[in-house]
Amino acid sequence: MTRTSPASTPDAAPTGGLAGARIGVITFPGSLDDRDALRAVRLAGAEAVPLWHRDPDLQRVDAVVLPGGFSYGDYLRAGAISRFSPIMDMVIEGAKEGLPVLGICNGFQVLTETHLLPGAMLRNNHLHFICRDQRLRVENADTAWTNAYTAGQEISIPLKNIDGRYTADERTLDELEAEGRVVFRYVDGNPNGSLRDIAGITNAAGNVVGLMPHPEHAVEPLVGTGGTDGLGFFASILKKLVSA
Amino acid sequence: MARVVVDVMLKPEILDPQGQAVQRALPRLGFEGILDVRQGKRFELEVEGPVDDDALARIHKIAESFLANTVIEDFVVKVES
Amino acid sequence: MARVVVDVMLKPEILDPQGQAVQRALPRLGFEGILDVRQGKRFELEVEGPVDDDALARIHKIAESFLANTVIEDFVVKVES
Amino acid sequence: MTLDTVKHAAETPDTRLPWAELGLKPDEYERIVGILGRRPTGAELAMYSVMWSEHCSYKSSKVHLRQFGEKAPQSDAMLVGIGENAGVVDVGQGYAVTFKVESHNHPSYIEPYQGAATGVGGIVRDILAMGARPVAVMDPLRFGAADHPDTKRVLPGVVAGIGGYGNCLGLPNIGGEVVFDPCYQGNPLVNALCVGVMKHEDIHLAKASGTGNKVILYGARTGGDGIGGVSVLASETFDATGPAKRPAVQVGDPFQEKLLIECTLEIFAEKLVTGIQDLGGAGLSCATSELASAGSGGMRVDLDSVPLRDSSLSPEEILMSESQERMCAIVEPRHVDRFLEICEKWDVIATVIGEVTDGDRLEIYWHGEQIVDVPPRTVAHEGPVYERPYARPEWQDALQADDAGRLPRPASGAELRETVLKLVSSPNQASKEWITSQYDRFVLGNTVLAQPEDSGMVRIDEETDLGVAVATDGNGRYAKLDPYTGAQLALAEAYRNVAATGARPLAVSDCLNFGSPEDPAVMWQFAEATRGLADGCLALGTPVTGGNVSLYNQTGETAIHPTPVVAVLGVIDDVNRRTPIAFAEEGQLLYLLGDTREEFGGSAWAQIAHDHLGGLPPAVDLDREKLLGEILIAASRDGMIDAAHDLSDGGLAQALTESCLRGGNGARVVVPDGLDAFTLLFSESAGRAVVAVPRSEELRFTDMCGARGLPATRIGVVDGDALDVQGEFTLPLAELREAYEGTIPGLLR
Ligand SMILES: Nc1ncnc2c1ncn2[C@@H]1O[C@H](COP(=O)(O)OP(=O)(O)O)[C@@H](O)[C@H]1O
Ligand SMILES: [Mg+2]
Repeated sequence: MTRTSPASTPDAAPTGGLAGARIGVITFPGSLDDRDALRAVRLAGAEAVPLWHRDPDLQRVDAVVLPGGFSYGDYLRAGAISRFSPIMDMVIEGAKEGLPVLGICNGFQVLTETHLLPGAMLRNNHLHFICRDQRLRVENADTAWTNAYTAGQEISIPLKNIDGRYTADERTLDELEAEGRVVFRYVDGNPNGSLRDIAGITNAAGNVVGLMPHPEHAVEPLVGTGGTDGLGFFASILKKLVSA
Repeated sequence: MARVVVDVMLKPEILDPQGQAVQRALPRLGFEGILDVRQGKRFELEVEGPVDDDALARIHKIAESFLANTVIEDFVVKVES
Repeated sequence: MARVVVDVMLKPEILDPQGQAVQRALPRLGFEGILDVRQGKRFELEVEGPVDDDALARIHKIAESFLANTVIEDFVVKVES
Repeated sequence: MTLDTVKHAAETPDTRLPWAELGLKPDEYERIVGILGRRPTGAELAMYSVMWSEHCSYKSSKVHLRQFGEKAPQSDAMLVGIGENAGVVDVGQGYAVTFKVESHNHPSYIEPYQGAATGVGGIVRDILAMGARPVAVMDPLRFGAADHPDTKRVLPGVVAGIGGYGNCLGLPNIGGEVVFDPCYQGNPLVNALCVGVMKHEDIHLAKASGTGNKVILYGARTGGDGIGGVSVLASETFDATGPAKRPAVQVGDPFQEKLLIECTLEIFAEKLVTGIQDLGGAGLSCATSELASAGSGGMRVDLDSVPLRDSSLSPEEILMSESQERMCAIVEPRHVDRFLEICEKWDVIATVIGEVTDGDRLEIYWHGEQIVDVPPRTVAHEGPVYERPYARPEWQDALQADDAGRLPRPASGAELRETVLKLVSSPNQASKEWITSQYDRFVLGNTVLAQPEDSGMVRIDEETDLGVAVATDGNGRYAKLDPYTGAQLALAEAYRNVAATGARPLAVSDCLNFGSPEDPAVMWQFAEATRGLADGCLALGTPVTGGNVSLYNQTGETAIHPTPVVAVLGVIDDVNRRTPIAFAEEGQLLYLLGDTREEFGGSAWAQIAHDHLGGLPPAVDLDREKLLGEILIAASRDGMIDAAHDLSDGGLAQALTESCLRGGNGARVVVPDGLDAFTLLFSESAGRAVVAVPRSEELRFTDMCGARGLPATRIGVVDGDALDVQGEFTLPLAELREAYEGTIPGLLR
């Protein structure tokens, strides 16, 4: 039997990328925004490679996106079960060696559960799921996933989650701030009680980035909120990969 | 001040998707020999004054009318020593 | 077959909006005198075979690496009689 | 206890069975004995009782629902009609769309979260069973008075349940309704709609054919969920505890359903399935009997092989269990291995539980003994049909005579201003953002329009930008005044909402929520509403493709308002051409399309200002609706308008408020000759919309309206940051926004 990709629809089939960059999107059971992430990668001009959580290898991709959704239903804790998927061992290993990894929403939650990123995600302080267009400030435009933005730039992309409250102890928070590892901050109101308005962070090396809002939902003028502020994520990684 | 604990669990006949998800994950993590997992809620209440029969009766009421959804959940009230 | 319980609670310094929501609602429902409420999780594990030190050590491992996220949560393992 | 086998039943004709407790009437039981030529076994009785319940058999409504077929307009779009899990409509480019709305009213009152959640789960499986990928959901909801304490229990639970299930499933929520009225106090209405998309060749049907083909049950294990639920649901002895000790409540597992969807679509893609049916109400009883009944042969099922969550279940209970997230497929033997392999990939449990036989009986075995031996049609399709007596209630005349035109009206500009604020801050008219922001509307990346637009719209082809739009509407107040007209008004409004976004209306689904069919007055409402809807669909050329009936929505003698909820689906060739409601460009001209008459019966104004319900609802002119639709669609296609908003409850005042706030721009309005400000702002005449026309398009647009005979009245311009009705009042947008957006959070916080 050949491996059947989870999104076995034509739109998810690998397509040749302009830059020859291959960007993988991992589907866990219960991933929801995997097709959207694949689409965003394609729109940015890279080759989109669907990866399945049980895959034995990463198929030589140059970067990995952990998409949004409710992997394993978010039962137990968001991201807690998928972090033990076979493919995550390779992602963790690769990330430590510099493989660019972007965790969006549930993907961010998986990254904190693996401790590739510090802290943890808790239930929103108002206890509700919240879906809205969210303004963010890009605090760090030097990471693999944000170099197409400028520091201080404000962007709008959709936010949608129930477990989005970023938490870490004071020492960790201070460290993140001091090292410039807070990548995104909520502006115009904190939507969930995240400490220090943190919406996204990076590891020390800048190759692993996680954030709660969804850049992959802001890549076409027609759908979603109608903005394209999310395209910069995918432009950033392409720039990074091409210049590498 | 004393602590009273209310444990709320889904009734045995009710589907517990969360517990099932945990149980199914365990063998993958290398843990065998866990036959069943149920996941419920634990409430820790700090009570003002003595935890006498009257207080316990009130907490029972709270548990029954509010902390537990007795359509699908059972609960137990315990005084923590 | 024996039952082992793992209680998982948010660390005291972490904000617990679920517990707070419960606490805030209580006076409205006519219940006074509850000073604080924390909400956590309770796992009931049915264990195959005897619950000896070895089994408990394994369950401790499960709790530490999986059932609780020790960045934000504490846990306690108890054998239910 | 000895097993009640078929053999045993034949030998013990005098054993008394609890048929009455299971909701069967004496003559219904006699019919079962007649069909079988002996008394039924316990398992057979379980199947018949649940399948012959109102909920499954439509025994009270069937004679009326027939009109939807008999009066169906000629439509080339219809690929699969009423009778299947959901109707299927051709939307061009080889695509087909299926959609359906269903109720989960009673369960949502008992357990709001799980009731609503499993309502979403159930309708999604219906759509999946047709061969389609579910692409969106909607949720028309009705609750008791907004400030009633029980609404604070039911509403947050229902909303959390719909969100909890739909969000986790990854389906965008693209619209719905939230209505408050004391008449729904003990009977909230939780309707759920799902839309699915497939290629024509992927359409699947629920039938078991091909002797030797395997019956595969897959998905969740079977537990004691909702046993008796179905008969309890629809029976007159509605009781929260249910008949047995088993829970009447089903708990949903959206994660399991997500796996079921992906797994099933992969199975479809490899063409491994001959027939398929979801398990919903009546569980295996329904799935096996319907599959066998629609097929060519019989079916043999071995109940021992059903994977159980609770090993103490009896065979009757296994047959009646309503455990969620299960499907049943008919698979050729050569495909079974591959089928199971795909299930294994998705961690979905799948088990062969039987096979298609060359007989004509449905036979079910337990521990090797035969416990069911029935002609499947008699269970699934030949249940009792009632011609329930109906009569126009004697209070109807008095109600209609109580004309809303006599109510005192606001006299000054200041009073008009106050009335607008009061209107838009009333729970029914206020922003539903607090609710809809708890739903993911972006997932799947194809949402073109969602709340608060006139209809939800999703792109279904990324290459060609083909899309579909859906709107649901219903107005119980109108239907109470006149059920025939009320149903047509619901249809007209949904049709108009779809057209307002630029999509061409194609087909209809409906959920008919009524009181007890045993009350002749309720039955008359039902008969009138179905007649109105069928006539309306014929006139508009949009066939009913399927729907759902929910009866016994009443507490004691008091029924809910008759509430037909109508969903209209439309197609748009290029979603880039969609028309939003927002007034986005200052300087654009506002035109009111249609005729505004003094029509206040059942209006939001009458309710809010006077707590009044009486008179006649607005008149319906379906030819006019059609014309208005054509104009709106043409204007969208040819880029003549930048915004459109249909007028319905709350009239122009409400529509202007929504369009201004959405676009962040004010409007300067001039009361046209021949109309007074009050009527202009608050009348609820049907067949109307307000549009924003770029100045460069004005001539072209008015020429088109003139040529086609649609009244188009220039009423003002998009301008400033206030709603300014010249000579009457000015309402700053900030004040308007506070009124419009503050109410629901305030009530539910
Ligand atoms: N329960 C709900 N779920 C999702 N969307 C909703 C819900 N209730 C209302 N909406 C959306 O809010 C908007 C306004 O609702 P409504 O005033 O009922 O619209 P209309 O009068 O045009 O039918 C619409 O876009 C509708 O789809
Ligand atoms: Mg509308």
